[in-house]
This record gives sequence, C-alpha cells and structure tokens, in this order.
Amino acid sequence: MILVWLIVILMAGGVLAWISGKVNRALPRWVALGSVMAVFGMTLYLWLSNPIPVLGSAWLIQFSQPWVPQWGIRFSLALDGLSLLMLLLTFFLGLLAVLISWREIHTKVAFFHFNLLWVLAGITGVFLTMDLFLFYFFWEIMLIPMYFLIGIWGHENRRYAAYKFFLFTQASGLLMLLAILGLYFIHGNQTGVYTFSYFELLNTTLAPEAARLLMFGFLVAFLVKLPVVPFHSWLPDAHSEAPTAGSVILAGLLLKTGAYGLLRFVLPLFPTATVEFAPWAMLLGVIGIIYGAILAFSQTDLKRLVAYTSVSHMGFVILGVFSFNEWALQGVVMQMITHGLSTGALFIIAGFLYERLHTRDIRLMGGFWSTAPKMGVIALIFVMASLGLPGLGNFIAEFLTLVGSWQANNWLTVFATIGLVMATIYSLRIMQKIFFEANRMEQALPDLNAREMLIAIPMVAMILWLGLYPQPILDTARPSIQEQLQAYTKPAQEQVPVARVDVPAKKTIYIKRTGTKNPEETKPSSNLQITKSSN
Amino acid sequence: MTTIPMEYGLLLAGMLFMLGLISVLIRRNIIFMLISVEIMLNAAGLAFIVAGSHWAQPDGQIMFIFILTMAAAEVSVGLALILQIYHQLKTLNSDAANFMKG
Amino acid sequence: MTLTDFQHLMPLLILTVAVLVSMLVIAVGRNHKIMYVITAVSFLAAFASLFDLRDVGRYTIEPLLVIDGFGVFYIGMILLTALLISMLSYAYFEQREERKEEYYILLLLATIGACVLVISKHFASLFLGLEILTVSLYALIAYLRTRERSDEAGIKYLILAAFSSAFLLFGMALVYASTGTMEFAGIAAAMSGFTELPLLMLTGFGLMIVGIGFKLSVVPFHMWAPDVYEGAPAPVTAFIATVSKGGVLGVLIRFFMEVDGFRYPTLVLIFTIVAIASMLAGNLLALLQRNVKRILAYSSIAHLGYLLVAFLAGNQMGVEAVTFYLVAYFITTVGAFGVVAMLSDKERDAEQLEDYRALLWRRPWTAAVFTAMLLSLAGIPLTAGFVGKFYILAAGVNTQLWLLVVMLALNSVVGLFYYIRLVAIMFQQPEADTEVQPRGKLRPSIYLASVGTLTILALLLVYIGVYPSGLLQVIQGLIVSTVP
Amino acid sequence: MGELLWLIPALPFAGALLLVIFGNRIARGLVSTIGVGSVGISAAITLVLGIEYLSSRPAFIRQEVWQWFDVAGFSPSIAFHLDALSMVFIFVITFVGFLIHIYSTEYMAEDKDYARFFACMNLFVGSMLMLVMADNLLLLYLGWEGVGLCSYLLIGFWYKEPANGYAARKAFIITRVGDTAMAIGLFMLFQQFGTLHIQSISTEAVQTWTIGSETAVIIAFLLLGGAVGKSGQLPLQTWLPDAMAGPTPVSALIHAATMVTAGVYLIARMHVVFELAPAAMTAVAVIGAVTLLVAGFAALTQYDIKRVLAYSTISQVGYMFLALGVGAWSAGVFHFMIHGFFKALLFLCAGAIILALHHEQDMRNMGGLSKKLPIVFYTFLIGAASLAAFPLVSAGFYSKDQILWLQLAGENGNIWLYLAGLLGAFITSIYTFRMVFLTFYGKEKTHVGHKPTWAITVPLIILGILSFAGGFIELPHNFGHVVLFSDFLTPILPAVSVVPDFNQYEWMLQLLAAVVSLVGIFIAYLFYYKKPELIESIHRSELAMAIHRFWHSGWGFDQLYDVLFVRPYVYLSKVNKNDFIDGFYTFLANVTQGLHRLFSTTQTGVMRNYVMGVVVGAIMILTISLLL
Repeated sequence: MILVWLIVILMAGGVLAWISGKVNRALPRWVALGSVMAVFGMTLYLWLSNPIPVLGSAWLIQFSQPWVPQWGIRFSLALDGLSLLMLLLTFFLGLLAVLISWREIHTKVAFFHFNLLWVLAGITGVFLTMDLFLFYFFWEIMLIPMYFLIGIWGHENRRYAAYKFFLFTQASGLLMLLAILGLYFIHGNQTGVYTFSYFELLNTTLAPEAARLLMFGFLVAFLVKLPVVPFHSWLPDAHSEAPTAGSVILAGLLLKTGAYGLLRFVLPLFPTATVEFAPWAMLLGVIGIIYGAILAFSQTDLKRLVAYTSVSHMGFVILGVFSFNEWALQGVVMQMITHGLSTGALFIIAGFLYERLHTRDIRLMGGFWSTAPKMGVIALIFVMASLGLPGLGNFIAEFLTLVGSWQANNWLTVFATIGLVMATIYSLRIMQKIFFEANRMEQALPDLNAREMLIAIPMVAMILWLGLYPQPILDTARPSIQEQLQAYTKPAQEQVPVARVDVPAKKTIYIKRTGTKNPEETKPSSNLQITKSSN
Repeated sequence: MTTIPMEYGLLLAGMLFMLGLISVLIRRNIIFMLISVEIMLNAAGLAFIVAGSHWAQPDGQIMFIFILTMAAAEVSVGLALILQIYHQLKTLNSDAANFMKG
Repeated sequence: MTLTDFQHLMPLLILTVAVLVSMLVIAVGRNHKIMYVITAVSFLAAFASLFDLRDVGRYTIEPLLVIDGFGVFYIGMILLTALLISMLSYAYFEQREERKEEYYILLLLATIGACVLVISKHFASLFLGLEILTVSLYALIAYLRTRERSDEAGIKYLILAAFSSAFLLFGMALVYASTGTMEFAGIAAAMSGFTELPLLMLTGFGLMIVGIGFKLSVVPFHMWAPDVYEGAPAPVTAFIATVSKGGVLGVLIRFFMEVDGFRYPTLVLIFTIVAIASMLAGNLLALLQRNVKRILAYSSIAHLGYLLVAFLAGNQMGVEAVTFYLVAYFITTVGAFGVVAMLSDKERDAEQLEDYRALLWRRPWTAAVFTAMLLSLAGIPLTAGFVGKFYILAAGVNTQLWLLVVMLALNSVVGLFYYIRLVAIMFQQPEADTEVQPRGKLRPSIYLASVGTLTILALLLVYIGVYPSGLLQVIQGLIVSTVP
Repeated sequence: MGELLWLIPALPFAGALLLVIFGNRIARGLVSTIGVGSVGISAAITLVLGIEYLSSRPAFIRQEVWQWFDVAGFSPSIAFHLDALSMVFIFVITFVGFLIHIYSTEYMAEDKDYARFFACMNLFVGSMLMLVMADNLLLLYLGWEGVGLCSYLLIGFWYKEPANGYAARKAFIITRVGDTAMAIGLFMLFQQFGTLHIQSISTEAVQTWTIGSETAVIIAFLLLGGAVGKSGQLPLQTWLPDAMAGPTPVSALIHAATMVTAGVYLIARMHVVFELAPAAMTAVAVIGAVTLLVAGFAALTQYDIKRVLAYSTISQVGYMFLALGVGAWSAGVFHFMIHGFFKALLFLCAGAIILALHHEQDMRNMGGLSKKLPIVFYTFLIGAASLAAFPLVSAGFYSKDQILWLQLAGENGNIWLYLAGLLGAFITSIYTFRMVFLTFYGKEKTHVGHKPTWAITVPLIILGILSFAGGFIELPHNFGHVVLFSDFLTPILPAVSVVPDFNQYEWMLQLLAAVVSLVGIFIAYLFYYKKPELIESIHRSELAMAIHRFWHSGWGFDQLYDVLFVRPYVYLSKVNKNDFIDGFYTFLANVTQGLHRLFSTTQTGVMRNYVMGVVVGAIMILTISLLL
C-alpha cells in the first residue's frame, strides 16, 4: 500500500499545489517541497528498514488490485532493489528540481509545480508497475506534464523542442504498445490466461521470430528514451530548451526510464532475441558514446553540450545492458544513478549561470573562477565526474560497465574506452570556456548563495559517496540484477526454446450467424471475448 | 408473354444513372446539378422496379415510392437553399460557392 | 404491429411524439426555452425507455427492424449524444438572431433517423433512416441561413449527399436484383449459396460502399467533411461528426456481420485501403490546418480510419472495440465542439487558431477541458481516447492486421502533432499588449448548461479513461447478447 | 606502526579538503600551515615507518581501510601496501614534496589564489601517495587519474591565460590516452585473474603464463601505454614541455620529481608481467632509448629554462625506462630517486631565478647571476653536475653509470642501447652546462628583483646535499661496492642477471662515461662561454637552423599530432555541429508537411471537384471489386 501512497501523494500534491496557487503564490512551492520530501522520506525509510542482502527474494513489497478484469489488467505495483534505487534517485532529484525552481520560475508557479509533481508521479509509476498495461499507462502519463514543462517554461525555442520530444517518445511508445499487445495475445493463446502481468508474461515461450519482433517493439521505445544514436535527436533540443528543473528531470530520470525498461523488460522477456541482438546493441552503444562525445565538443550552447554528453554516457548503459553479466549490469545501475546526479548537477550549474547571465552560450562566458570560485569547484567536481575520474561515482559505473562488456566483446569495449578520452576532451572544454580564461562579460558573476549551496553540496556529497563507497547501492541492486539475469545464467542448451509455433494462427472464423452455435462463443466469460477457431 | 430480361432493364437504369452522373460532373449551375442528381435517383428507382419485377415482388415498387418521396423532400430543401445562395452570391454557379477550402 | 412492437419501439415513438408536440408548440408560440426543455426531456425519456429493453435479447419487427442489445446500445449512445448536443445548442443558439425553435425539431428528426438506422435489418428501413437523418441534416447545416458559409456548406452537403444516396440506392437495387431480397438475413443466406459472388452483386456492394463511405466521410469520399464542418453551426457539426456517423457505422457493422463480409477478400481489401487512406489523408490534411473546425473534421476522417481497423478485425472483439471507441470518440468530439460552441460569439464560430491563443490564461477551465478532449483524440492515457485506441490496437493485433495496426500507430504520431499544436497554442503565454476583448457574457443559467455539459463530458472522459471496466461490462453484456 | 599507513595519503587529502572549503576565508599563514603541515606530517610518518620498516624488514605491510566495492567477485579495497618499492617512492614524494611546499610559501606568496594552489598541491601529494601505496590496480588507477587531475589544475593554475589552459588540457588529454590503454589492460587482467590485486596478479601470472605468452605481451603493452602517457615518453611526450606553463614548484614536484615517474613505478610494480613479456620489455628499453635522445636534442635548442628542464626530464625518464627495459629494476628506481632530487633542485633553482627576474624565463635574457644569487648558483651547479653525471662527486654519475653499465652487462643488454645512452649522456652534459653558462655567466641582462629568503634557500640546500650525497648509497662493484639501495629493493624487485665475466670492463666503461660527460661540459663551455661566435656561425647555416627549428619544436611531434588527430577531430566535430542525423528527422518532418500541402490542394472548395472525388473513388472501388 505504501507504494500506492507514493504515487497518490505526488498526484494529490500536484493538484493541491495547483489549487494552492490561488491562495498564495509561494504556497505551491512549499506544497511541492513537502510532498516530495514526504515521498523521499518514505522511500528512504523503506531502504533503511530493508537490509536487502539478507532477504532471499528480490521483491520487497508487492501490491496488486484488479483494474480492468476483462482484459486481465491489474493495478500491480512491486518494489525491488532496482526500483528502490530508481525511486530514491527520482525523489532526490525531484527535491532538487523543486529547490532550483524556487527563483527560476515566476510565471504560473502553481501549474508548474503541478506538472513537476505529476512527472515525478508518472516516473514513480514507471519504476513500480509490474503490469505491462499499467507500465505503458505511466510511460505515457509522464510525458504530458514534461511536455508542458518544456513547452511553457522553456527557453526561446521551447515549442519546437517540446513537439520533438513528444513526438519521438510517443511514436516509439506506440510501437512498444503493439509489442505489449503481441506478447499479451501470444501468452493468452498459449495459456488461455489473458493477462498483462509482468510475472505471468515472463513465462511466455516465444518462437524466435516472434521474440525478435516483440523485442524490437520494446527496444524502440527504450532506445529512443535512452537515447541511442540515431534516435537521439530529440534530446539536445529538449534538454537545452527545458527549464533547469525540466532538464534535470529529463536527464536524470526520464532517460533512466529507458535504461530501466531495458533491464526490467527486455532482458528477462526475450532472453534469446537479446543475445542475438547484443552485438548490434553494443555497437549502437559504442557509436552513441563516440558520436555524442564528438558532438558535445563542438557545441556552444552549454545545455546542449551537456545534453550530448548524456547521449555519450547513455551509450555505456546500452553497452552494459547487452553484456549480460553482473559487473556490467551493476555498472549500468550505477551509471543510471551517477549520471542522474552528475548531469543533473551540470544542468543545475547551467541553470545558475543562465539565471545570472541570461545566456547559455559558452563563447560569451569565461573567467568565472575568479568571481565565483564556489561554483567553479562544484562545476569542476561534476565535470570530472562526467569524464569518469576515479573517486567519483561515474568512474565506478563506467569501469564496471567496461569490465563487464570486456567479457562480452573486446573490440567494442576498446572503442568505448576510447570514448573516455573524448569525454575528457569535451569535459575540459566546459571548464575552460566557462571558468578559465579571461572574463568576457561586463557584469560580475555573483557566487552561489546559500540556497544554491544547499542544492549543490548534497550532490557533491552523493557523487563522492558513490565513488568511494558504492557498496550499499550495489547491494541493493544485486538481487534484482541477478533476477534479470536468470535467463542468461542457465546452461546454454536450456536457453534454446522448444521449437513450437507460438504465433496464433490467423483466425478465420468470426462471429457468424449461420450454422450451429458454438457454446464457447455465446457464453460471456469474464475474460476477453476471443472467439477461437473451432476447426 | 415474353418478358424483357432483367439485365436489359438494369442496363437502361445504369445508362440513366451514368447520364445523371456525367451531368452532375459537367454542370455548373446548381439547379442543373440538382436535376441531375434527381435523374440518378430515378435511375436507382428504375433499377428497383426492374429488380422487383424480376423477382415478382412489390418491394421494388415500394422502394421507388420511397425514393420519390425522399427526392421530393430533398428538392424542396435544395431549392430553398439555392434561393438563399442566389440571394447571397447573385449567381447559381456552383464554383462560386468556394469560400471554404484548404 | 402489436403492442409489444410498440413497446420495443418506445424510444423512437417518444421522439416522434416529441417532434409533433414541438410543431404544435411552435404553432402556438415561439419559445426557445420551452423547445429546449421539450427536446431534452424527450431525449431523456427515450433514453429512460431503453432500460426496459436492456435484456431484450433479439426482437424483430418483421421485416424492417430488429431490436437487440447492439441496437439498444447504439440507440442509447445516439440519444445521449443528441441530448448533450441539444444542451450545448441551447447556449449556442440563444445568442443567434435566427428563429431557433425549428432547430430542435430537425435535431429530433435527425436523431430518429439515426436510431432507425442502427436497428434496421432491411434496405428499406436503412434507406428511410438514412434519408430522415440526411434530409434533416441539410436543413440543420444551413440553419444559420444568413451566414454565407452555412449556406455553402448546406448546398454542398445536399448535392453530395443526394449524389451518394443515388449510389447507395443503385447499389441496393443491384444487390436486390441479384438476391431477390432486401433483408440482411436473406442477402446473407443468398450469398452463402454462391460459390463466387456474381458480378452484379459485387457492383452493388461497390456502389453501396460509395454511399456508406460518403456518410462516414472516409477517403476518398471525405472531401465534403471539412467544408461542412466549417460551415455548419458548431453543435450541428458535433452532430454530424457523432450521431450521423455513428448511426451509419452501426448499420454497416450490422450488415457486415450479418452477411459475414469478411469472408470476401475483395471487400476486406477495399476497406483496408479505405482505412489506410483515411488515416493518412485525414492526419496529413489536418497537420498545418489553421481552422479548428476543419482540424476536427480532418481528424474525424482519420478517426474513422482507426475505427475501420477495429471493424476489419471483424470478430466480437472488433465490434466491442469499435463500440468502445465510438463512445470515447463521441464524448471527445462533442466535448471539443462544445468548447468551440461555447467560445463562439454572435458573428462567427470560434474556429481560428488565434481564437485559442493563450486560452489557458483567459479561461483556464475551458482550456483544460479542451486540452483533455484533444489529448483524448490523440489517445493519451487518463482519457477515454487512450483506452479506445488501445482496444482498437488490441483487436487489430489479435486478428494480426499488422499493416493496419502499424499504420495506425504511425498515423497517431502525425495526429499527435496537430493536437499538441492546438494545446501548445492554448498554453502560450499571452502577449502583454494584446488586450483580451471582453466577450458578452451570457445569462448564467444558459452559460451553466454549456458548462455543465462540458463538465459532464470531461468527467466521463476521465472516468472511462481511468476505469474502463464499467463501460466494458455494459458493452460486452449488451453486444454479447446480440451477436449470434 | 602499520596502522598509521593510511594517514600518509589521508593527511594531504584532508589538507586539500580543508583548503577547498575554508581556503578563501582563512589567513595565509594558516593556509601555509595546513598546506605545508599536512605534507610535513606525512613525511614524518613516512620517516617513522621507514625506520621501522628498515629495522624489522617485513615483506610488506598491508592495511585495508575499507572494502571499496564488491561485485560478483570483483572486490577491490581501499587498501594500502607498503614494501621497499613503495617506500622509496613515498619517501621521495613526501620529502621532496614537503620541501617544495615550503619553497612554495615564498614562491607563491604574492599570488591571490594562494589557498587554491596549496589545495591542489596537497591533493596532488595525496593522489600520488595513493598511486604508489595502492595494493590493487584500481586504487592505483584512482591515484593515477587523481594526479592527472592535479596536474591539469596546476598547469592551468594561471587560468586567465588561454595558453595555460591549453597546455593543461593537452596534458590531461594526452595522458588520458595512455590511461585508456592502461584501463583496457586492467580489463584484461581482470578477465585473466578475476582480481586486480597486485600481489595476487604477481603470483598468479607466473603460474598462468609462460614467458612470451600472447596475453601477457598484450597486457604489458597496454600497461606500457599508460606508463608512456604519464611519464612523457615517446610517442606521448608532447604534453610535458607545455606543462611548464604551471608555476615552477608545480613543475618541480609534478613534472620532474614525482608524477612523471609514475610510469616507472607502474612498470616496476608490474615487473612480473613485464618479465613474462619480453617483447614489451624490449619496447620499454627502445622507447627509453629513443626518447632520451629525442628529448636530449630538443633540450639543446630550447631557450626557455623550464623547457630545457622539461625536455631533460623526458630524457632522464627515458634513462629510467632504459633501465627497466633491460630488467635493471633497481637501477631504474635508483635513478628515479636521484633524478627526483636533482631535478627538483634544478627546477626550484630555476624558479628562484625566474622569481628574481620578474618571471623572465628566456635564458637569452639571463646571465651573470652567479654573483647575485650565490646560493642558487651553487645549488644549481650541484644539480647540474648531477644531471650531467659529473664523475665521482655527483649522485647522477652513479645512478646513470649503473644504467649504462647494465646495458652491456645485463643479460638483456644491447650495444645499441648502450650507445644511445652514452650519446644521451653526452648531450645531457652539453645542454646542462649550456644552461649553467647562459644563466649564471656572462653579462647581467635583467635586473634581479626578489632575493630568495630561507623558505627558498633551505629546500635548495637540502636538495643540493641529497643530489650530491644520494649517490653514495649505491656504488659500483669496483668502486666501493655499496649496494644499500639495491639490497633494500631486492625482496621486491629481482636483481638484474649480469653476463658473467664482464666485470673487468667496468672501469673502462666508467671512464668512458666520465669522459663523455666532461667533454660535453667542455663543449658547452666553449660554445656558450668562451666563444659565443661559434654559435653564431652555426646560426648562419641554413641546414643547421632547419635542424635547430626542428629540434626546438620537439621534433615536430606537436605538428604531426595536430595534423593527424587534433584537426581531423575538431573538423569532424565542427562540421557536424548541427548533427546530420537531426537532418534526417527534419527531412521527415518536411516531407510530412509537403504531403500536407499536396493534400490540401485537393480541398479546393469547389463542389464539382468533390463530386469528381466521389466518382473517382467509386471507379476505384468498382475496379477493385470487379477485377480482383
């Protein structure tokens, strides 16, 4: 039930924030802060009160209620280590998003916070649901408020960016919906039980061809969201045009839903098809790493630059996911978290700069270290995190991913590692152009104030903690990762599915008037009314 | 008594239908278009009568009466509208009524 | 005709009586409000009388009509929609100078026509229902006769509809000629006798598809739709988009199910092409359109294409999907046009995109409702449109109509663009210097009718979107009871 | 005492942390206290530990602070490992580091970013200690990258000048190239052994691999890649001369005494792997030989005193590589230590000069400083003698001689390597004393401003003593035969196997080395003091000038890399700035919009066209239904 509360609190908080805007302009901020704090506290409590290594099962809490029984849809939520970590990240970044918007957002404050909280609610839902219909439901839900966040409070080119974001993610999402439906019917035809339940669908036996097609349906959605080159082109626009809070949530959380989807659905559902596809997926990852890095180097818009670094970093995720071993997957989970923090922090810094200078063009910046050393130090830490400096979280993530992917594919790993050099090239450019060299601006740049330090310090602490003692995170993720990998650790011969035709034959008999009535056809049953071929 | 094969009757109806259709296509005057449509409707009516007589049922003729009735209603509304159009456009050229497009 | 026949036709009779009463009332004295009340009450009464028919099973009134769960559900849907439209109409026409009262008579008549359509089982009743509907629509479309566009739309619809009726009739005649019966069941029986359909019959079906396709405004018979939507008064447009199409679709399903048209690859091919073409053309035409009513017209073309996907799925799930989608579509369309109607003023309908700019800041609730409607059209979760689209996709996937299903998905993306564009325009920041011209406020009671309607619609939309089980149960219950 | 191990790197880290947080808010004195003090205490602990280590002679001391992480058996710890090898390094790092910190209090006194400087320096010392104390390669990698970061920060310390920033980035990126190779090496090692723990790898490698086994060779080469990058060896040496953009104490500490020798440490540390990969060993030696020559010639032509020293550093590290390459582990490490002393000394002296001459670094504008800065002069002389391997009295003589001798005497030795080393020694003494003569003799060309006080002179003197006396702990066989240093290292690093019956030639070789050194000094005396016109005559020759320019530019490596890598990369990036993939989607959008326009034209508003549409549709449907 606590899982439902997480979503409900956020949604209710959103509505309340909207309404409270009528009372007082500042109230929505406090309402939003309060609700995010509440859910963050609850999640933190869940984490601390469940010593995961001790537990045998990966699942901590489950909740399930029938929703649309006719279709076998349940309102089914479940929490395991992976979800828990993602939730912690979500609420942590959510908290920061509320805080950074404190001064940045002036128009329609109430509606802004409504959207912010609903995005978070949607993301929470995505990370929790164990029903594929519900998953798609939340998957779409989180896009609408995000669309508004970009489209209303974004920068100059916001409408274009918002459209692009929306269309890309929707298009890919619909293909996923088709795949979900395909899976649903295949499973239903096999077992007679029509259900969207994740746990049930895991047991579907798929013919290779069907598995491949369905996997691509899922993949498209996740690869676009991740994003993987060549589906990344929505991201730079969306990230650079969104308000800071939006960028943080986009980079820190929305991208992670793609990675989460890969881990949660693609890996366990299609164990054979993914193995087939793995080299290509890894290649895409490497291309993403290198392509993103090259493009990041030449960007002059700070937020755009950081956006391309996200493309680069997310390449590691897909590289790791398709390595199918624990090191890589732990690396991926770490990457999701640390990238959320480090890129989020870079966007926040970009936001701080934009607030002060009203530009994101790094050609106009320079020499800010002398006036804003605190900002400089913090930026330095996250720039270093983004280039993978050991001692900071990203290093653990990238190193584990690469160690894992090395076991899977040597050459691609070599190229991915070369990506680290490129990461250095673009990362240092950020420092150079903004904080070093001579100051080109007339106005002095005020250093971070107390509120901003309140945002920055926890992030610094987190990224250091993750870099120096990531074990709690790894422990939390371990059971779920092992569960996702189950299909891959079995002996090889078991992985080959029994050759049987699983694609339902095209039904040729429809509802007919003539002839004798088939008792099955006339009797309404609680499940979907699918008239089965009687011949 | 030798009966005329049904196909002949249908062919006649079809020709009538085509005539009406073509004249709808080539006429610009709205009144003529309306008349042409009426021809088409009557062609359909004729086809019904032919079919009905082929099956020796009254149904075809009944349908024809329905069609006539409906055509009459249609024409009455149509003429009212045409009046209104003429009032506004000062022409009965159907091409002139193209304010809405795109 | 027996008494039970009358009982089963109660909804239609109520409406007919209401028409007669209305005429008498007008003869006595014109009063908009009384007319409105009579109409609304009669719709309600007709709807209430449907509850008797809940468990009707299958009752035939030979040879023309059949009343079954399917028919009852569709009639109910039509009646409720008509009721909502009449509620919207009240506020809309209150601010017009024209004589308003006859409007309701026509509305009632058109509704009767649609109801007859969905329970007809004979070409004659099909024809009669269709023509009652259509002829009433001629007058409704051109109702605001002082507006040029209204007349233009009226004459266009008249000529084209009569033209397409001729096709339909000729097609019926040919089918009749080749089968010797005009009853659906008889035709089906005759058809199952043929190993291969005779040419005459195929021609007949082809011509009938032209007539039906026109009424459904699917490609390539769609061209009238935008002009008529634009020219007609907003409530009438809503009526055309919903009741008229719903009725025709109802009879199409009934006929097709009866004769099992899915057995004939030719027919399936035609409908597949039509469906794909409708989705594509509808969405593409709407893409950069700047007239909101036209956007909705084009989008309705696309939506009919979607509906055909489920229709083509053919089995019971397909019928359910069509029905469910129709419900969602009705709610959404009526809601959307309701907003248009509500924002319209004396001179013209609020149809330009500019009328909606920064609407959120001017009239937040209206904007929110409109947004919900648009998102539902786009098939976004939390709205009925999403569940409907999901259902259609499910039906398609179930029957493995992959081409259609993928086309639907891709087209939805194109569709998204213009819905979202509209939403974006509403959410734009108002420019500081443009003064919002104050609109003449209506009397609160009138205003309330519209607001109430929209609120109901929005709530229904969300309710079905979040908890579709209820509606599903009704649909499955009623339709299962019918389908043989 | 082993429990104190963690404090050695922790103290400088703590110092850095304090300075980052409070640096701008506290008085300079306190900054110096924290900055210098933390390293000083580290040095003191090192001393205590060292004494204990020497007295008890354990194989090693290990201290695990905490388990870093543990993923499916991959479980590196934050753990420190102290043995003779790391002892030497820690000693140099903390002591030389301490001295340089003291020196910096004066050198940087005027700088407004005083705290930042010490924060970075402390961070550097901490990272460097982490590097040499790590008990697993991942932690070593942490230190490895950490020193890279500090190097970056300190080279670009005066960030206002774009060139400094450029040099800093260059240093970071080029070393990162090497690090990447090293990282891949780590992946391979992990795949082979399932651990990155150095001791385990060392013991298991011998059991797993045969000599020359392919994996071992690949891994050794990859590790070598890392070492080459960090140590400024060919082909990744180009960053080091530019790194002189940083403040001089930085150059002394990072780019002379400690960080650049990390590669030496890595190879020595992983010597088991290298021994199993003879090809890699040869590569180490060859790289060392070539580098020492290339850098030596480049040093001959530099005018910037710091660049001379930089190239000389590259060259001297080349000697260390040369030693490692033939398996003369302890000789290499010994040269590292001695080099650490005298090169730090030389840099510090150079710094003192630069400070005195108002940040003038061009030797052509110096001269006659021997009177003005006597302490600097004498200490510099000691350092220069050591660098030039002045026979008998300089430490450098002993360390370098050992390397040269082992090129012939060692089993893996080679006459060509020896000759290269000898030629290098010759050049070294030329450019070293060229520096001495240009700087301290001749006419005074720039006014001497700042006179060094104790904070500068004391470190100079101490380092001078070490540069002089350090050599006597390891004397050749025929000459005292003191083997304190190699004995100390023997448990860790195996002694080089010497070709039998070669000892008799040793004195000849020593003599040769001495002569070469002296001749070099004489030539420098001739050209740069006695007869400067000789130089001018050379300058008149076109060919000579072309060579001069070529050498001056560091053998054109910069230009080569610029053309090969930098420009293509920048071009690629710039040309695709707007992301051509985006163009595809834009195209898609445009096509859709075009289709919209196309379809829109069908909606003419003319009724007859609509009728036509219906008719066309009817015809199509009839065609389909009749023909299909």
